[in-house]
Amino acid sequence: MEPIRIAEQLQEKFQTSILGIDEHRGQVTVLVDRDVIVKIISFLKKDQKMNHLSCLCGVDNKKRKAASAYMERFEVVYQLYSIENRTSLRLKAQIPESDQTIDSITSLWTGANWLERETYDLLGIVFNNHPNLKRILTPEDWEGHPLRKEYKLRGDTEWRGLEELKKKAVQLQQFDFHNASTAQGTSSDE
Amino acid sequence: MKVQYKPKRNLLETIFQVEILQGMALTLRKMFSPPVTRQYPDEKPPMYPGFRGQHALVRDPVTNDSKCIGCMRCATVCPSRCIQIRYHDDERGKRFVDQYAIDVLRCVFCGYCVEVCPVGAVTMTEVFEYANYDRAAIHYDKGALLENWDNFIAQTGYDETYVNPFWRPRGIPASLLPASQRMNVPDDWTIKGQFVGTKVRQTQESDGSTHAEESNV
Amino acid sequence: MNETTTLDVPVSQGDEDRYRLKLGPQHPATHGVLRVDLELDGETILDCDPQVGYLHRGFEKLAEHRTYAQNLVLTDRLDYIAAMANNVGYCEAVEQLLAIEVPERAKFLRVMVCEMSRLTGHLLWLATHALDIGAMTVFLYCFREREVLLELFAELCGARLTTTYTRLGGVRQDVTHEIMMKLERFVDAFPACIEEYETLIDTNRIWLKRTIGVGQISGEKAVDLCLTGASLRGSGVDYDVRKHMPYAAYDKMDFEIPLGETGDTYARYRCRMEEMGQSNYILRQCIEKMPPGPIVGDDAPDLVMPVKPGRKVEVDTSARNGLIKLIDDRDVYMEGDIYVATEVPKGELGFYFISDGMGRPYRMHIRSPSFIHIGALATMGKGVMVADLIAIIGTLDVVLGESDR
Amino acid sequence: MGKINNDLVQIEEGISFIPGASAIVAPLNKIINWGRAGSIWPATFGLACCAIEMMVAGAATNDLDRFGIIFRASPRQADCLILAGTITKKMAPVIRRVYDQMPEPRYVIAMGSCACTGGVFDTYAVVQGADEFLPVDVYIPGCPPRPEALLEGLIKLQEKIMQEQGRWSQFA
Amino acid sequence: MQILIIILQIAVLLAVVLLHVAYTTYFERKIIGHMQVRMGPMRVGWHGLLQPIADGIKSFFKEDIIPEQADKPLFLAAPVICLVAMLASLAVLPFAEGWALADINIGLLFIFAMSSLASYGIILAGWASNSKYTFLGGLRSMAQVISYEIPMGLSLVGVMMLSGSLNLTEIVTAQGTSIFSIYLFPQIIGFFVFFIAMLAETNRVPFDLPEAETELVSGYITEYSGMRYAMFFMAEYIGMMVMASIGTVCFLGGWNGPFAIPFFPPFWFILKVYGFLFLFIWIRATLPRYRYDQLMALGWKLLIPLALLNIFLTGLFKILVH
Repeated sequence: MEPIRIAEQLQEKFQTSILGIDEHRGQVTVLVDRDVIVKIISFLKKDQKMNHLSCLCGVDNKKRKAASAYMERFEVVYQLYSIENRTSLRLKAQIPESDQTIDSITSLWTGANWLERETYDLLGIVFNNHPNLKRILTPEDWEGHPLRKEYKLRGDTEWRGLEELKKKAVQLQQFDFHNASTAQGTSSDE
Repeated sequence: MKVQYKPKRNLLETIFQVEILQGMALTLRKMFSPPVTRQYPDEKPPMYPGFRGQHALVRDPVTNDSKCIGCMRCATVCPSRCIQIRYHDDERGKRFVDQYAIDVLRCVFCGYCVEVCPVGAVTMTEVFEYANYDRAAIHYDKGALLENWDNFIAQTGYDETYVNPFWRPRGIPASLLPASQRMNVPDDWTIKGQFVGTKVRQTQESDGSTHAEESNV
Repeated sequence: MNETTTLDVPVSQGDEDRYRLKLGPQHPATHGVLRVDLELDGETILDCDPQVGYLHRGFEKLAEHRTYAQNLVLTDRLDYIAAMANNVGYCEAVEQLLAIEVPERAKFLRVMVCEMSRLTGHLLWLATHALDIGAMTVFLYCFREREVLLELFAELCGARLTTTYTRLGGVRQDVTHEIMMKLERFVDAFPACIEEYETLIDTNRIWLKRTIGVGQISGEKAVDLCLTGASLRGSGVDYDVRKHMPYAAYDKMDFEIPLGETGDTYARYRCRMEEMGQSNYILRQCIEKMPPGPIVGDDAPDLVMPVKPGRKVEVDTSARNGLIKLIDDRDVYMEGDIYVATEVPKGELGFYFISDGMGRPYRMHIRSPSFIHIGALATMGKGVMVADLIAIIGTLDVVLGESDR
Repeated sequence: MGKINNDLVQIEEGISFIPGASAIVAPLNKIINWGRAGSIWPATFGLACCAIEMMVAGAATNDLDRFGIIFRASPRQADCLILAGTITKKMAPVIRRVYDQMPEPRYVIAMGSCACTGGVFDTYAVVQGADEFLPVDVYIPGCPPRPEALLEGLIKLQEKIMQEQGRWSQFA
Repeated sequence: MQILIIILQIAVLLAVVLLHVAYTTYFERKIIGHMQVRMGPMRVGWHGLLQPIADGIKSFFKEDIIPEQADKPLFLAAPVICLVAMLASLAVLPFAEGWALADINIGLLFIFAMSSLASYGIILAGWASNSKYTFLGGLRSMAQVISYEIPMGLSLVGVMMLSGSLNLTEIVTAQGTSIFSIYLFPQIIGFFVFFIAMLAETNRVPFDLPEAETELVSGYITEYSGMRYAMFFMAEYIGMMVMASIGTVCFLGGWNGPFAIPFFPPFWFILKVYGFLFLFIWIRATLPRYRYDQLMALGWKLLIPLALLNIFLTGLFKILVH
């Protein structure tokens, strides 16, 4: 079935929960309400055989020029693909800044577990009912969510672990074996 | 296409460990075949023109200085922002480059700077042996970069006609190139001399006609 | 097909026999900097918790601060074993986003380098996988062939690993006659090399014992874990992006997708070995079918200047690079988003772009197969032995640079 | 020493070898340095892209074994730490711990742009240069360096070891 | 005077064996290198001939780290136990007629005892280092050595039955009546079992689980550095030589050869041991590694029944002949 047909079918079935349908370069995007995201995706998975979750990621819309009326601070993008029918569909769920939560789809795909953890780590979007929502890419005591637009490229504050490490490195210098010629300054160690 | 699964082995092969003996025969055979090792410090690896190695500024034989015009294209395109250029314009609008420094330890050797240079001033040489004990020694300023060029020319025996494939990529019709990049290049760099698939060539020859794009050039 | 994913190993109750082992990040079998927290009872793994992020370099954040052309350089460092495939994947995505035409010859060249890098990737996989299981000679033999391909890359584009070969709208360098002659020689010799590896391990009883039935997953489970690439095809699911959504010149190539049945380590091993043969066959077709013509399209964008939409750029040939010729009425960087997948040696590499009309991607998300494969390790690693876990890490073919980004 | 020098096989300056007796005549310092330079065992420690080139350097074409270099999996038996790849902040404490586990004398080679300065990854997650927390002996530029460049760096390290004086204890 | 001569003999034997150990490592690297189409050591000395000496010097002057959490006395004792046990078993080996340091009646049993003792060193090393990798390595080693002692002992029972002695010299002399004056052909099953058990006893590929590099880092020697590591290393190689010597003595006819070599009687013995060592190295270059439970299964389910079958057949043979 054509992706656009599927989108129309979705609109018939879920009516108000579908906020809009968009087509760009042949790829169909459906804007959906975040409250019914699990229902919609399980419908797609069961009835439309969209059994492959290609991609799941979050977007911070803070600095984006508004292209759509339904632009909230964050959005989560699901890229689904049907291996049998060879069709793909993109879903987008908007998440307001005031309540940064969305339901987890780990019940549908075990593989979504890590993708959601990554989104939480980098953007701070909380997934409800997630079995193990911890930081994954950054250290556990990291501050801030790097992919948010207000986060600077070089980081806002230095990670505590690295500062401790630098202190430790200075302390541990006393245990090094010294090279006599280095002490005289003939070699350029460090 | 289904892949072949577990190979069958009969009892005799199992008892006499045939597949293990085959493997051992292979390793024994290899023991007496010549090794493929290149004895590095004595034997250098083959280098090809256009290898992205140590940076250099081309020394212009006329002015004995670099060709750089200070257009800042290389500094702009550099993904790791490792090129620093200082220049001043005189009252007539002519631009003088005072300093051209590359922090080589930050460089990612993508070759973009060489590629975008409109005058062929900066290049990457085939030299790759410049490890150092000192981090500051691998931060090249303009003098060091010019020196790198001299060393490179002296080492490899290229002369002024040296063409870097990054300045003048192969397979581009000369008509698309700006005047400064229409250098003299070997035949197989041009679109006429390019490699064409063996079957395609056969059909072309049997048709007796040259390809349309070729005749355009 | 076996439905269970874990082996049925009797586990003693009570905590006194259990202990925790942190495998990695500095461990010879973790292919870089993967850490796996294990809970062990003797040698049996009760709980397996992979930890990644030790190579997290802020890729996606950095991409938002660089132009499209500069981000191409970053993709080399993504899956550094097969950088060419990443280059191609990135360029295919950006070209679709910006609607840039690619000439025919460039498409063939892309297929060629893609398959060469698939060979390098699979050879490295075989080398490390065999080394993990203890066959050290296969490692050396694989690297012998891999070296030939890397030297060909060096001759083609000037670097062995981080190639930066493709450009938006084409590729950077044309092949020379010498490169194609060398490649042809390689293509002729390579089937014999595959036979050599197979002599050492393919029927070896120890290899069979270590791989058959290890890390077995059914097709449904593999789809549930979002696996792609040979890890999925080993379980019999026919999904290859090259066939499903052909990019570059793959629709003009004749090749088959090897499928396993049992979904164990041996099936995945066979799949990849067959894939090497198919890649070799595609390379031969590239040598035969390479069409003449330019390698860069007429409307390829400039490397340097990110051009804002609507702004017309004059074609000033004296100061501008010859590759650049912008068509005046085309708005260069449109708004919108796109997801484009390509098949890299590890699986499905997807790029999700959002462009907001600037010269930089507003958001670049990379769907990296390795990341998802390591996530599957948590499921596959339960109930097996430590030695099997090593084999499973090997068979999933992960590379941490791609996983952590 | 002058008289018997005729029978000796000169290996390097200051070190001689008595044929047939498998004995070596040399000043102690020289001979220790020679031994150390002749068998640098790096820890198997790959971080990122450069690790692949490091593996290539160990493989058949370049063969690090020619220099007496074999990779040891355990840092306790290693003499040299080759930092091959990007050092992220999460990884830095681990690297330091591996370094601390190595017995003296130990050496560090920073291979590639990322390990030397952070390279292109000037981001929140990457340490800008290994020398922020480790004493680096040799810097090898390149991204990644050719395997031969790694060999050249190791030869540079050997030269450095040969010039050392009495690196025997922490009180020297 | 007698004691002085014995001490001198011991010293000569140790020097020769340790030099052999050093150069076995060199030849191992060379042979494996060439099998892997590379070269092996080339640059330290002519064709890398001084490589083991450089390794030794470096190890000797390396810092000796004792982990803080380790059980210090045991940690220090473990490599010594390992090395001494292996060296002690050299005493009973007959290199030629009358060339054994101690030609005792229970030579074979003594060697078994000593090689089991060496495994104590491994277990202690694994325990005392207080690290999980070493502990796992120690455990694996313990299980492996215990399970493979049995098939090994059983495989040699056939030899004992044929020769009617445990004395190594007598075993060699007894072989003079056999086919080609070696026990290889009448004891072919025994040899097969012995060979596999020998690989397992010395922790060589495909049974190198205790120090499996890709699984347990370096197994039980993970925490050892410098000279203590070198001691384990030496013990391992001496173990290889001892096992090769037993194989030579029991199955290949010891010092007997097609023709006698004047002035140097151990010539054939040494040649056969070299052959065994080459086989060790050759197998290391070819085969992958077993899994731990498969190794156990192989030992208990295949080798022990085979060894028992061998004993039965040998007994049958003896009854039929006499």
